[in-house]
Amino acid sequence: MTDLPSDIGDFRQEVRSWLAEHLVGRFAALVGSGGPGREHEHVELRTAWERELGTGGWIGLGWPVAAGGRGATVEQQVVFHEEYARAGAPARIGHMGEQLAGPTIATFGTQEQKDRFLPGILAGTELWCQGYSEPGAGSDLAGVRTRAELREDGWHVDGQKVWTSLAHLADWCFVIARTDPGSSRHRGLSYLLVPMDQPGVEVRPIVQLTGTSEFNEVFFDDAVTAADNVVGEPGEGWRVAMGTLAFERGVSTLGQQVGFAHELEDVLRLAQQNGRVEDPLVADRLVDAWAGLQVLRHTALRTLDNDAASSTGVEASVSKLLWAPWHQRLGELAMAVQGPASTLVDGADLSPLQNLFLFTRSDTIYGGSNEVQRNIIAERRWGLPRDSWSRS
Amino acid sequence: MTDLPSDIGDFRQEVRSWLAEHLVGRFAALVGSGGPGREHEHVELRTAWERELGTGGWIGLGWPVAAGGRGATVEQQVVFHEEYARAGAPARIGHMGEQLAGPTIATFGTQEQKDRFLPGILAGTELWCQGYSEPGAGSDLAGVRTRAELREDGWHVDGQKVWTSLAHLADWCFVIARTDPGSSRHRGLSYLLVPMDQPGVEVRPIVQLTGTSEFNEVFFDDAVTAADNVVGEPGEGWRVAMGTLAFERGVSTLGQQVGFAHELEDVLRLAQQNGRVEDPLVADRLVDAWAGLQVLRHTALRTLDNDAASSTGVEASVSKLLWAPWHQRLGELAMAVQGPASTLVDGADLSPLQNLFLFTRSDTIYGGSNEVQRNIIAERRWGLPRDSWSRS
Amino acid sequence: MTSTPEELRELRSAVRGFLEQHAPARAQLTQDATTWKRLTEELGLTALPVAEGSGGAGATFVELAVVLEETGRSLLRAPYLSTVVAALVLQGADDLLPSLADGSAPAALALAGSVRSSAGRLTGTLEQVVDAAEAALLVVAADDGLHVVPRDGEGVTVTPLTPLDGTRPQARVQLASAPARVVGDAAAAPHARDLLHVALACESAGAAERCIELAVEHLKVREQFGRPLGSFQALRHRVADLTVLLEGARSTAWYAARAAAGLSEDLPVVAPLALATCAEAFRTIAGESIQLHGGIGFTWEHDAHLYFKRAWTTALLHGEPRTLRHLAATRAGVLTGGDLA
Amino acid sequence: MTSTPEELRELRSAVRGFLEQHAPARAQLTQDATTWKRLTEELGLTALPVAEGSGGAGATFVELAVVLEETGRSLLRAPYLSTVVAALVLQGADDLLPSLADGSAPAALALAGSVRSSAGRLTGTLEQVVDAAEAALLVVAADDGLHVVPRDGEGVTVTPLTPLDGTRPQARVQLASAPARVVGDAAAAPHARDLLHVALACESAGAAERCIELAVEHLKVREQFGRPLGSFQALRHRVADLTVLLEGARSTAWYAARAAAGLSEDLPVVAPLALATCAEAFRTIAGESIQLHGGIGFTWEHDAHLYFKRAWTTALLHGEPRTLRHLAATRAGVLTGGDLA
Repeated sequence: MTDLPSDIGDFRQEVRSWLAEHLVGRFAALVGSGGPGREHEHVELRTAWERELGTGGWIGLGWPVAAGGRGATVEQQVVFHEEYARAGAPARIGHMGEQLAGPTIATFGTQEQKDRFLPGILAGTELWCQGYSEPGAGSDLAGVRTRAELREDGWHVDGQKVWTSLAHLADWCFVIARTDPGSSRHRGLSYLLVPMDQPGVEVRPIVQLTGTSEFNEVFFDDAVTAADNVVGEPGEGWRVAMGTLAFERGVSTLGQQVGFAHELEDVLRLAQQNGRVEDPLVADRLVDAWAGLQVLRHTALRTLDNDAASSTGVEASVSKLLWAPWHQRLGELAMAVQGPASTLVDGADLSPLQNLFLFTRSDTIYGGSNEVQRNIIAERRWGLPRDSWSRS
Repeated sequence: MTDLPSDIGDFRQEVRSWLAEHLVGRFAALVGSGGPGREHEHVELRTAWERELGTGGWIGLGWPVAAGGRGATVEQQVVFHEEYARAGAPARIGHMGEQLAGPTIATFGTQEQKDRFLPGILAGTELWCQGYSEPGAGSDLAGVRTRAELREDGWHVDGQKVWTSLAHLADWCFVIARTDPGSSRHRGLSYLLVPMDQPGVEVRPIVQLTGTSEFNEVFFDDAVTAADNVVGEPGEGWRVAMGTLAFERGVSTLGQQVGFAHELEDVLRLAQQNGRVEDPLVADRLVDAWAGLQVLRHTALRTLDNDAASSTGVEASVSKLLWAPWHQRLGELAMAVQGPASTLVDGADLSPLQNLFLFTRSDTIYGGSNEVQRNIIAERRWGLPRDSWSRS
Repeated sequence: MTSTPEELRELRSAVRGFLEQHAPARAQLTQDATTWKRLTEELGLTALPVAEGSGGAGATFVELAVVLEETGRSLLRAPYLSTVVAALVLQGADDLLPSLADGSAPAALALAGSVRSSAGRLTGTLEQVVDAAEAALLVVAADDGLHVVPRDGEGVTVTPLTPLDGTRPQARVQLASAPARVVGDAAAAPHARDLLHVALACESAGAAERCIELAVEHLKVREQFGRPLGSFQALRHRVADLTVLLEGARSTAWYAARAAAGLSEDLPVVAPLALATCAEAFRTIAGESIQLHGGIGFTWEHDAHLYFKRAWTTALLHGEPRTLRHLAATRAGVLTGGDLA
Repeated sequence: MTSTPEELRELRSAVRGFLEQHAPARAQLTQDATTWKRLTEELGLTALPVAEGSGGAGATFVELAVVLEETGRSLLRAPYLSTVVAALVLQGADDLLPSLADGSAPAALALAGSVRSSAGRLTGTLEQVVDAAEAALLVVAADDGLHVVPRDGEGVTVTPLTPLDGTRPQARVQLASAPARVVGDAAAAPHARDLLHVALACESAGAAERCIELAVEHLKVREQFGRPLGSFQALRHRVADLTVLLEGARSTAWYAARAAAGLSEDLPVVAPLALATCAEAFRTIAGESIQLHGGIGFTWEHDAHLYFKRAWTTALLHGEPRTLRHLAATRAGVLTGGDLA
């Protein structure tokens, strides 16, 4: 892995020591847990671990100091993710707050909103979920039909969101809702912060092809949130949401790659154990998987690097189209390495590799499907004629 | 290969004997010659071989007896192509006449046209080329701009065709031209038979990325053909042309696969000779190539078989999308098997494998590009909403 | 029996009509004894490959291929494929055929495992045998040839397992000096495997076609960005590519079925080739079908995952496509010989 | 020298402007001495990697990467890549550097072949050496390390060959007891190869991007079925997929260039990985670019084939992508070790 200049050696040592001291005791059970398709693992303990990270000052590492973060350099963030990975620390349960809600509030929010929400995120005590996708809208964010109306006691929200991960754990949801009834497409939307613990919010798990439920439907039936809980001006939700999506890249990608590397290690170890690595065609696929992971990593580092050639503005879409199919192929490879036994379920639960295999079918669909990402790249990078999808 | 019931054993023996007796002497030089990217090889001798085939009664094998053919069964045609392949007989130079012009005239033509044109095709003495594609139209047949006007002395043709293979050898060209000046798309087109040997026709070779010229541009500058030389009614050219395209499948595909099998054999032989076959990853690609050829063959046989489940009407498009990318990959594999030396040209000409590699880039473009074939399949097989390409 | 194209169409239509009504894919996560009874007794489908003299219809693999495409299409949970392949394998054992023909004694094919034969008794374990718990007869490949063992016989232990593909039961079969009847020599086992592979190829082709149909239905109905999804060219072209994959694969199944029916002599080559091609096409198509469905394709309630799991199970349980393709090529002498044409 | 992003942009812009005007891809089928002269003397590009004390600019591989992307973009026919990699390899040989820096003594890299070294003399044949006929110095990998041999020296025979890629000369180099000067030990040869691979990776990334640009320009202008081709979603999505391939590849080149500049210590792993990734992306993109151009892309007069031939030559001449990827994985201990993260 990267050997960066020695001036951040101290920081690396600091991360390493902290993890060595804290990922022990009851938290030792978390090593290697969580991640896509496995979000149901050790949920309570991972919630506690989030608070532990908060106490240690590791949440919001890259946030500006003014926002309560540590203002760490990109190199330091990279080091943190590397060491976090080396230690086998679990997949984060607070990333929706740290990576999306927090930066959005810090960028577009009022001082009161910052004071109210950022500390909970940084402490790991308040968890967030994302209210974007809808049953009829899918990848078409501008097609949301969830409505919100400002009355005397605050915003009243009605509608349905779908594919909302971790909604059953979240304290808050950032919701895109239509606040101008006569508006269409991406005009007249607002970005609202809605508390989850109220009668007007119902979370129903979606049973996925894995038989488990990572994702949820969230029903807002006259849910209420204070009038102040709109980020940006009412009607400016599209701009704020696009800003949020822009945060969804870069360093967080390196965090995601932690999980990928662990999964690949599991597949490699299995292939070594059962001898399939001796089959040149299997070895070739394993090498491809490893090489693909390096491509993901180098791409993330390049995106983070200021010296890199001018940004093309489609880094997030490129990253998604690199990692989602890669991850799906890794799942397929895991099955091939395991062989015929992979078609059996041992006990009540799917094995981690089976989970990987099945769950990764969603990677290319959620968070902007492959197709939507391709539209974005063709249009923004190359100026190829717009499709109606993005017509306003 | 197929071992069909013994009742056609006599026929197999007949083909085998004829080839053994005739593919000798001066024709022995033709063994393994011709085919895509190599149409410039032994042109004169292959023209003579076409006449030899005609004399032997092998042209129009599957044509109805009424049209002058032998009315052979599909099984017999298959046997002919198999034996033709086994003998290493050269790629045909008369296939535009036998497979396209002939059947079209036999189906849509007048008795006078049949009497005039079919014998020359069957004897191998008159060669044909196809005047469909145009510089501005490409795969969009309905967009042709070549015009023809009926005057007292016949049709006067003006316009430009492109990607016309064997035009410099052909005696006749079947041309799609717009005969109703006010018409658009596929209305107002006519299917004309135009003699090539006249001042109004100029054939200019297109220099391809191979450095050679298989294809031509054909310029019609007040070219003239007799008023009778229109197939079907004037203005019905689209229907006739579509009928012609429908012939472009089936048994002729098996003839094409003859050449493919020879090429694959060359690649396999090279891999055995230089030891690359010992590399499991190369062996895997060789096996894939062989398997792909079997898929092509089984698909062709199934299309020909009357017992096969109901036709889907897109067999020709499916076949094109199977063979063109397969052939392209074979060219790439040929380079990999040859290794670094494949990047050098030995002598004045490209090697057959280099030719294969470079020439197959056109396979996915000409004769209806991959993209056009996909449109056809989506629309005709599945009724997915029409694209503007096929709107009339 | 040589069916006309019209007869084959009628057979297909009858089987499809029955399965659509009584055994849709959705219902295949649970066993249904009634369906098996009607399938065998009313429609007589298990009798198809059995000789007329033994209570069968004397059909060939050409007819069987049509039925198997349809059972694949509905992901039928029943020991149908196992039983009809067993009937072909046991053509010499006249006394066993009537109960295979009338469906009263379904069979399972235990062809992959290490089983020793000694003095008429078999010993060994077969880890993952499809339909074993549902069968009355086990066709077992041992070191000296093919045997038949009654599922409830002495020394036979059948332990049901939990398959990822809930529409296709698997069980572990342990044989401890189990009395067995010889039904074929050493050459019979690979032949049985070839027939099984052709049957699975036909089934996979039928199932794969259904996956595309489901996706196309979705694309026509579902709107996004104000237009039906099917009007987006990128999705239409994907469907076209899947169609090409399907038709190529189906051609290999078609050809292999004809070889299994004795219409050509290259069964040992084309059987593994057909399964390799069809299983690979099926799993690609089933995966793409989920993608074309979007989020709904990822839910338990939608059928897409049933096809996906069947596809991957087929491709992993009976030899990976790549392995089968190499087997076919080896049998054809591709890498060692010279002549292809 | 550590350049700021702004300085790197200016460097790129200057090189691109020069090459677009004086050395467009179209013109690269013939040698042009003037271009080399201006490239080296006016722009000082060969001086970039040479230390300031030896007449150079003391730049790192980070700056070089920018220039190589641009020379790749225009398929520059000149011994530029060979010469600057040689300059890095020969960092210890101070007396040789000034003539490398000013372009008066271009170099060629003869790193793949079987050459024996004995008493200061080299014997052996290097079959396909890029730029050998155009070079003044040959950097030769022999069994005991790296050597420098004057191209016109005793015992050296250089025979120009006809390359498929007419923009990149190749020659056979035969050494018959040719006097040579040692410039590195046994470890120097693989290091030189790593640097060459990084340079080729950067070049390929630049060329691949140009292929997409050409295709996009065509798609915007060319109409079919009454609309610009670029309005067809299937084609737009293809362009997007190629872009993803390009950006992933370019990231590996970017990272490898930084490793070559000493910013990380994993050059032996990332150098072959970067070339594997970039060469593979380049040849895929160059092939698809022909397809996106339609018939015109298949003609000699269009540039598309020049890129296609360069791409395949790169991928075949310096180790196939698959081979290089395995080399990288072996060096990283992927299949034998445990820890990746």
